[in-house]
Amino acid sequence: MQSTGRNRFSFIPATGDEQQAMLQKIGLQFDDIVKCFAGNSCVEGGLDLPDGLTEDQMVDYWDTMMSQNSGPRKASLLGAGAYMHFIPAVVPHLASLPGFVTAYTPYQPEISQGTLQSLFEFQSFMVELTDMELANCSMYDGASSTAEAMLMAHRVKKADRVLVAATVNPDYLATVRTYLEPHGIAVDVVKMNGDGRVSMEDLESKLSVTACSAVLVQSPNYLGIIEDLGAIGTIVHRHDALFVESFTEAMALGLLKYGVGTGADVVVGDGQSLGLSMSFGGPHLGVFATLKKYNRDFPGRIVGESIDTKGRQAFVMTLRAREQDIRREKATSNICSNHALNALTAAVYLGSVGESGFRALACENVAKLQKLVSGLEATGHFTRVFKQSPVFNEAVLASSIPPEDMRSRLAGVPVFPPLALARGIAPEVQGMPHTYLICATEMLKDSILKQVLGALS
Amino acid sequence: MQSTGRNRFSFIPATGDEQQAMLQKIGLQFDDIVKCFAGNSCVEGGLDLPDGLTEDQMVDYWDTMMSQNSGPRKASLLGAGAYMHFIPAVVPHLASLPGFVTAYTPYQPEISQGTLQSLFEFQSFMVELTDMELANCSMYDGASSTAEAMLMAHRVKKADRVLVAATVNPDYLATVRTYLEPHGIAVDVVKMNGDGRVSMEDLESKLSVTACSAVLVQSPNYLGIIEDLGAIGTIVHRHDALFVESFTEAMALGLLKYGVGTGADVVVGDGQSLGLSMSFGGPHLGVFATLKKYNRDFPGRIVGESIDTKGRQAFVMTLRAREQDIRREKATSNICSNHALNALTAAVYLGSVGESGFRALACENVAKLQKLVSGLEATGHFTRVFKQSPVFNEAVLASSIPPEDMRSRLAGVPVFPPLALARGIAPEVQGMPHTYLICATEMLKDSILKQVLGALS
Amino acid sequence: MTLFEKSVAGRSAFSFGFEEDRAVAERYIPEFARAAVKSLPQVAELDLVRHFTNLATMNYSVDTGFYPLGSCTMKYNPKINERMAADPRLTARHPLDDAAGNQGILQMEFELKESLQEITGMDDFTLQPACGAHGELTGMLIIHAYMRDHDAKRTKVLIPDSAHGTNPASASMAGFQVVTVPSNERGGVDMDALDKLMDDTVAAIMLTNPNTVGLFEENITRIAELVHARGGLLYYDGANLNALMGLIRPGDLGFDVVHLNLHKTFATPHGGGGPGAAPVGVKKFLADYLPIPVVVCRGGQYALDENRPHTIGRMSGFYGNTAVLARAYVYIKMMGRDGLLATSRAAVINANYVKALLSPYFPPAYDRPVMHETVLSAKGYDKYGVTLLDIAKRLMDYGYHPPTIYFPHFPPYAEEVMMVEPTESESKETMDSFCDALIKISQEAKENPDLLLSAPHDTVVTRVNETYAARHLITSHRDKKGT
Amino acid sequence: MTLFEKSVAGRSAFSFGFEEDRAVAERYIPEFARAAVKSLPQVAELDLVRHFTNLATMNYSVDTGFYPLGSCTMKYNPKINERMAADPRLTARHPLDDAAGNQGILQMEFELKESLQEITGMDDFTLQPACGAHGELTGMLIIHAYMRDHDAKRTKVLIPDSAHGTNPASASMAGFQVVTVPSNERGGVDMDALDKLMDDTVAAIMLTNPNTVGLFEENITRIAELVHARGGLLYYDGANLNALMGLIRPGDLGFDVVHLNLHKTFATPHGGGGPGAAPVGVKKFLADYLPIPVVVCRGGQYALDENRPHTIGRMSGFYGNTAVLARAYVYIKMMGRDGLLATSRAAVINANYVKALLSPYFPPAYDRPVMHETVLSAKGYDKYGVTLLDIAKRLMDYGYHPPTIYFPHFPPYAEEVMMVEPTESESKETMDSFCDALIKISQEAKENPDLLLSAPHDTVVTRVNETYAARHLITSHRDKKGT
Repeated sequence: MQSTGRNRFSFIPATGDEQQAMLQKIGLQFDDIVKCFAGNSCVEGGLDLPDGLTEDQMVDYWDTMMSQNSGPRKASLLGAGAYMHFIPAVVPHLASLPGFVTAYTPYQPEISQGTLQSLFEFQSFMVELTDMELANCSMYDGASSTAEAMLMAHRVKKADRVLVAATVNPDYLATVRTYLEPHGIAVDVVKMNGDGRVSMEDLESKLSVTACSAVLVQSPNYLGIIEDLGAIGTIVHRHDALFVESFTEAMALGLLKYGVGTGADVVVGDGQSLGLSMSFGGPHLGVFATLKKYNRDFPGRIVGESIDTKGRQAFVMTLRAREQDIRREKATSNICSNHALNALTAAVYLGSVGESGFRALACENVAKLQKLVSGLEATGHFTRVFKQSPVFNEAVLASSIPPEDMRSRLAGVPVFPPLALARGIAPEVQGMPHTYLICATEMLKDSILKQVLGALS
Repeated sequence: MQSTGRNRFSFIPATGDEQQAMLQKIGLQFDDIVKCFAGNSCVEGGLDLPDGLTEDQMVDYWDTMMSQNSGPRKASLLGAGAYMHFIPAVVPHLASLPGFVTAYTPYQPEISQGTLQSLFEFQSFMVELTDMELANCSMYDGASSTAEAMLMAHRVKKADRVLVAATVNPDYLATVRTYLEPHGIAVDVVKMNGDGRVSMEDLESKLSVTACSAVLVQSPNYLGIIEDLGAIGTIVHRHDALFVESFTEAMALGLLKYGVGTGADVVVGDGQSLGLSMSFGGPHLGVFATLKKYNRDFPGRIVGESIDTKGRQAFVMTLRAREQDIRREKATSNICSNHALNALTAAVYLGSVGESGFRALACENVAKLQKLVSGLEATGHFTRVFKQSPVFNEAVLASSIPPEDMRSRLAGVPVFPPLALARGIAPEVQGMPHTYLICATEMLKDSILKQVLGALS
Repeated sequence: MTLFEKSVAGRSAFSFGFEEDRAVAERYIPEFARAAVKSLPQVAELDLVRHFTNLATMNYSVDTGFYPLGSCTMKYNPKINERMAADPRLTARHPLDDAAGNQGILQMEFELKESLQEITGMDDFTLQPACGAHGELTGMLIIHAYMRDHDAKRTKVLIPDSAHGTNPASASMAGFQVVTVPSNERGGVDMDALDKLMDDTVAAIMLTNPNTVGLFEENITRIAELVHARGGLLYYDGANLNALMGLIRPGDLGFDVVHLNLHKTFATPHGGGGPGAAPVGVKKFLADYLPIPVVVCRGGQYALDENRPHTIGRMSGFYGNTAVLARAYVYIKMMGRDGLLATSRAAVINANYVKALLSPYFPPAYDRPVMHETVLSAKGYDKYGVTLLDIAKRLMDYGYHPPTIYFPHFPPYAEEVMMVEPTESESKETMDSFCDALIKISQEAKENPDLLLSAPHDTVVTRVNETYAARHLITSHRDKKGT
Repeated sequence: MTLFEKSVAGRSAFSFGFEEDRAVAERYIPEFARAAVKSLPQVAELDLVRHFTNLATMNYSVDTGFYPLGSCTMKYNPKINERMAADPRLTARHPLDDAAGNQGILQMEFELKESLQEITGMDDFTLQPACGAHGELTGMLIIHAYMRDHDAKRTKVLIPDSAHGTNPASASMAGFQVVTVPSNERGGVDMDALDKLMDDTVAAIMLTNPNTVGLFEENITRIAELVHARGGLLYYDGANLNALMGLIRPGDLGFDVVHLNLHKTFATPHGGGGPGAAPVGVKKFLADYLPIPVVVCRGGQYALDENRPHTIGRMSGFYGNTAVLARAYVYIKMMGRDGLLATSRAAVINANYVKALLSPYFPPAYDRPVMHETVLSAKGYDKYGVTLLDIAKRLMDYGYHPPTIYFPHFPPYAEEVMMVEPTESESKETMDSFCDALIKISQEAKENPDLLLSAPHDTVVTRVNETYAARHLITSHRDKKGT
């Protein structure tokens, strides 16, 4: 069983001679070792895979493949859970330092202070932005951390029923259903009002039927609309459920109220907007923040400040007794690896834009959307649905332009076209049968906006 | 004089309050400090420059500007001193580590061992590849290090005349002239033979007239042809001049003889091919290697191995007494900063491709050129000039295709078109009035070669 | 000092071409705007750069040293993978854009799926799970959904006592009741116990193979037959696949569901704890249950198939960690058929070599050849007053990351064992030096135990007080300020 | 251990899709092929990565700490500059390709040239010189050529004794005889001496302003008048331009030639000793002498002009360090008019602040406000048996790079002076901590001088033996092997 792979020598230092020497020390031939385990079950004739490519061949292959994607985009009218924002050069520079990228989970704090401190700082940023008391050091993404929040609520409240606002991102709702289904927890949907926000009446009435562990509301919701979290929180707490606030657009944390002030028990969401590229949907960043009273219940890892034997400041993973490697099937979650490097990236991003920059960005996103909406309405082909409801950087517009046309008209403009909503999500506006969820961020510079409006006039 | 520049806050940490506090400690206002020096000569109305761009604006501006360049090229038929080779990903990764990039010249060895050791390793690579005894830790580029070699020869030999082969890259020759002119050193050109190599007869005869400090020969020469360095060296030494061997294509070091075995006193050249991008001509890498007997005469810096107070291996700049900061106008050169980061890059590159890889690359370059030349000759529009002379990865071809046609025919092929040579550099071949210096490297994959030949058939 | 403590009001590391437009919030978001977030740090760009650059140097990492972490497979992360994954044609793509605009990415994902199928012998794959535990949950949910449709009384999952903690946690999270199967005296599954436990309430058994002591499950064929014969399914935890590529395929051994840790076997970086990626493979009869969407190829066009009525649903917002998948894809393409085999071969030789060097000082529990990792005991050192933890901490002074310690938890490994996995990436010299260090430490334990008890000495901090952290529970800057 | 010593035959960190084709050499290069280079190191990719990653961490760098290096201007190197300069639309361009295909790069160079003209008040610029000394040589060659054409007897160049060593070396390399001008008691040029020396054999005077003690040349207007009146030219060494941007322009002061160190004032990284870039600016009457090619814009098209009959020729193979120029270009574009002024303002305030803090312990030679750097004396410490070198080495233990020491060389600075330049990049806290460290060391000098004499203690190596290096002269692996 002699290997001849061309690349083995790049990634495998041992030469044939060295392997012989090692086998001699071991006192066995390799085939003998394998036979001990595998008997005769070795893969017949080897794997049916092509020969390895050398690096230069790989670059060519990759280049040919990736050139099948459409060209570069300077802005995106498409949001719905993934957002195109500007990423300062310093962010990927620092987040790609080998000391961060190639490190392991910081189980050994003496040689992992870099990761530990940066995660502590990430937690600090999340506590400030969500206005909660305790943030873990990341989950996978917004949808799965939302699902974990519902599971946590169930652990705390035990009631086999949860409510989810109809205005929650449908993929988040689907993920919640997947996570809750095997536990027999019923997921009831709270209706949407005519203004594109969750119905308080339906919420009140559904909460009154039987006990619920949690109520999940998203803001800005799937339609881009800001929900009245404070008012909802009051209702939820009256019925002794946990209030789970979710977000898909972390940029909104700079401008909107979440957390303690709106009665949240958990704030969860996706942190991709904080310096991470969209990367076709992943890896993103799950944010999970809660109250200290749930510090035995929340999922995921958390870093705490401590001291070393010389009394110096030192960071270490803490509250570990909740976790799978200690509690096994009784753990608060099975989560092990999280998205530490992305949490670090978010910390660098927030450190970079800073207090005033983050606020200014949030405002700019609001302003850019308003500019886009006015511009589109002025073409006569668009009209805003849910006109009275406040929005952040996404809004629903009805349009006379069908999706195929939308795509072809925008073909020459370097933007991702907006999301065409399925029938029924938003009410039809007379004469404009198509509805779109349209997003604008700070990337939509005036020059591109002009091109967009030109193409859609 | 209050500044309001938008970007000052990113790169200048001091806030207005802090500057006030500092000025208070100093005991002066800023304008008072300025008046001390500048009197009233401050720039009236400020500089006539635009307002600063923010990073996102800068990216847009840059992108618009750079899109004015023509599209990406996968290979280059253009060489003549800059060569397109494959750069393994590990090379820029390591060479861009902040510890290397943002470090200063290693005057303080205790905190500069990274730079010092990598330069020592670069010197070691150069000694091996040039087959010389002593290599400095880099010069600017091939042309200027060649010029410095001629100046060194003049310091050693004192004769106010040097010979340069007509086959040397004309830009190198021009640089040599620039450097030697103020010293009144005559630069005589040794004729080219009909085979595209320097004429031994003319060399012998010119050496016999009056004393010369140096003879400069390049191999592969400007026409891509390998000169018989050994035979030339014998002649040069008979006339007591220093023999300076130069190269533009460092890849040739893997396959051709240089250095002690061919009688060289100095081997100089450009190391761009060793893992550096062409970057529109700079920064490249000047290589300078010589014999130990010239260790008081050579220009540039050199790192030596030493020990620290505990007897541990440590590296330090040595032979410093030759340098400008100590000897001032009597220094061997004015060189101060060199191209240390590019020397490091070359060391990483050579460490990456390794002994067998570097040799294989050199062979592949030879083979690729031969394949290209045969292919072009087969079209009937090209014929090799200097057919009998051995070449490395460049050759002169006569062609019936004029330069404008050449460019337009190759417009759809992702290669840089070859260099059209000026009339007179190579003899005209009947019926084919145009001559080209054509290059092929390992980047000219068969698929691209096919496109090239298709376009030129 | 944290970044928050370095803040000075008025500084900024970044400027945009606009300032905060206060009127915006007042005009468009009259009642929902929060007050300014006054407590974010304000630092200049250089301060930010120094802060994180210095933090990075405080980490041990693969690029600076050897991680002999059993079960974690800390192999080299090729730099070309990073270059490819940073391609803006991937990073700047929106996941909801038309499939027509994403053919390159989808092709990459489809080819990756096909490669993983071939490597594991499975019939179909989802690339969606974000890391190993997420993969386990996905796999167990698939089994849960399948059993719901076919044999709803099967509500238990059998898990060996040697398993990683995520196995029972994932099974539990997927709604199963966990039943532990003891190991036998050779480190494998106790067949008698299995025979007793495997009844018609058991949905599946979760196995890691080679198991967490680096031993191949000798009775795997018998286990598969027994579990299948009694109506159960076999789940394969791919944590240790690094030992098997080109040698054995879990699919051929009878496993019905597998998850793979791309950040272990397929060389994607760990990032200090993620992001990883853990595709889940299934046999054909389970393919309908895979989470949506699934990458498919129809008539030469790649697409994301969401129309799968039996699907367990979605495991996350989009389609998985594409940028991580890309790295693994490049790795597999570059290794090829022979390279993957050479990898497992080298991983196995290296582990047995380390075992051979260290056995005289740290005896293995079973004297059998191991696969890609070896479990060694430090039990005898208690007589010098030192524990395995002390030995592990002392290794840091020699420049090494400690091996995995105090795991697995089951007898005879319950105490004082370390699990060493060199991986194929490490050279003989590195392994020799590492073993030398451990042997020296074993001497130090006898001659100067205090050196171990107070270790590490040469690190940026000495041993960190975990009790202090738990008692004070300072987990954010806000806690520090006490506000 | 060097990479050469880590070599193991048969290893490789990279593979190409071809092997060495021995027949090639035999067929095409029968007699010129060398034997294989058997002594290059052979290492696996991980070995290579660890080797250089660990070397990188052994360096002090701007990204990890403060460099108070007088005259070197070690300011922050913005990361956006690196991103732009790595654009393949720049890095992958061949210099000899048609100008039509390089309009973007040429536009960048042209705009950079225009900005530098405005910042310095000069009329034209070459971007070709590769670093400061190369710029000086270029400038002096221009003056040499001009004088050859206009007044050939002028063969001398006046240089103050305070000048950086490159000045005389460059003048000498350009064929001039160097005459030193002494400084006066206020740190400026001694006007009487100048008056005596400035005769009709003098081609030019080279000045650094602010000079190398951080002082503005008070008599600059008088110097310019005197030199010009007697037929000489003024050369401006731009090493210290960081103090002047938006405040004073060398062109307005009467300088005829200037060179700028882009790696100082314009924030391009030093790279451990280059590559830098040093454009040279001239007044109109010297523009014809600039080296070829010169970037020009004609009818909206950018081009490289080579047709300049009076040119001094070429200074290098191509057109200069384009990728370095790109970084400086981005920096200037982002700073803009107000940002550049703010930069010099902050640089000057910072230097005077450090001077104010340190003066009680390390007195400045002249008690005048300084510009961007300050020269301080450590003369008094010899009574404790410590030298400035010891103080400088001890600073390393506090985490700082030492300032420039034992420079400049002229009285009253001839001995025991350090030159501190904080630059505008450093925060007040950093300067405060640095000064605290120096003050503590000044205490240590009195109380525990041995601590300084044996410093540094906390570095990867202690003081390095320079004599040993010079005596053994091991400058390559080949020397080590003794072959």
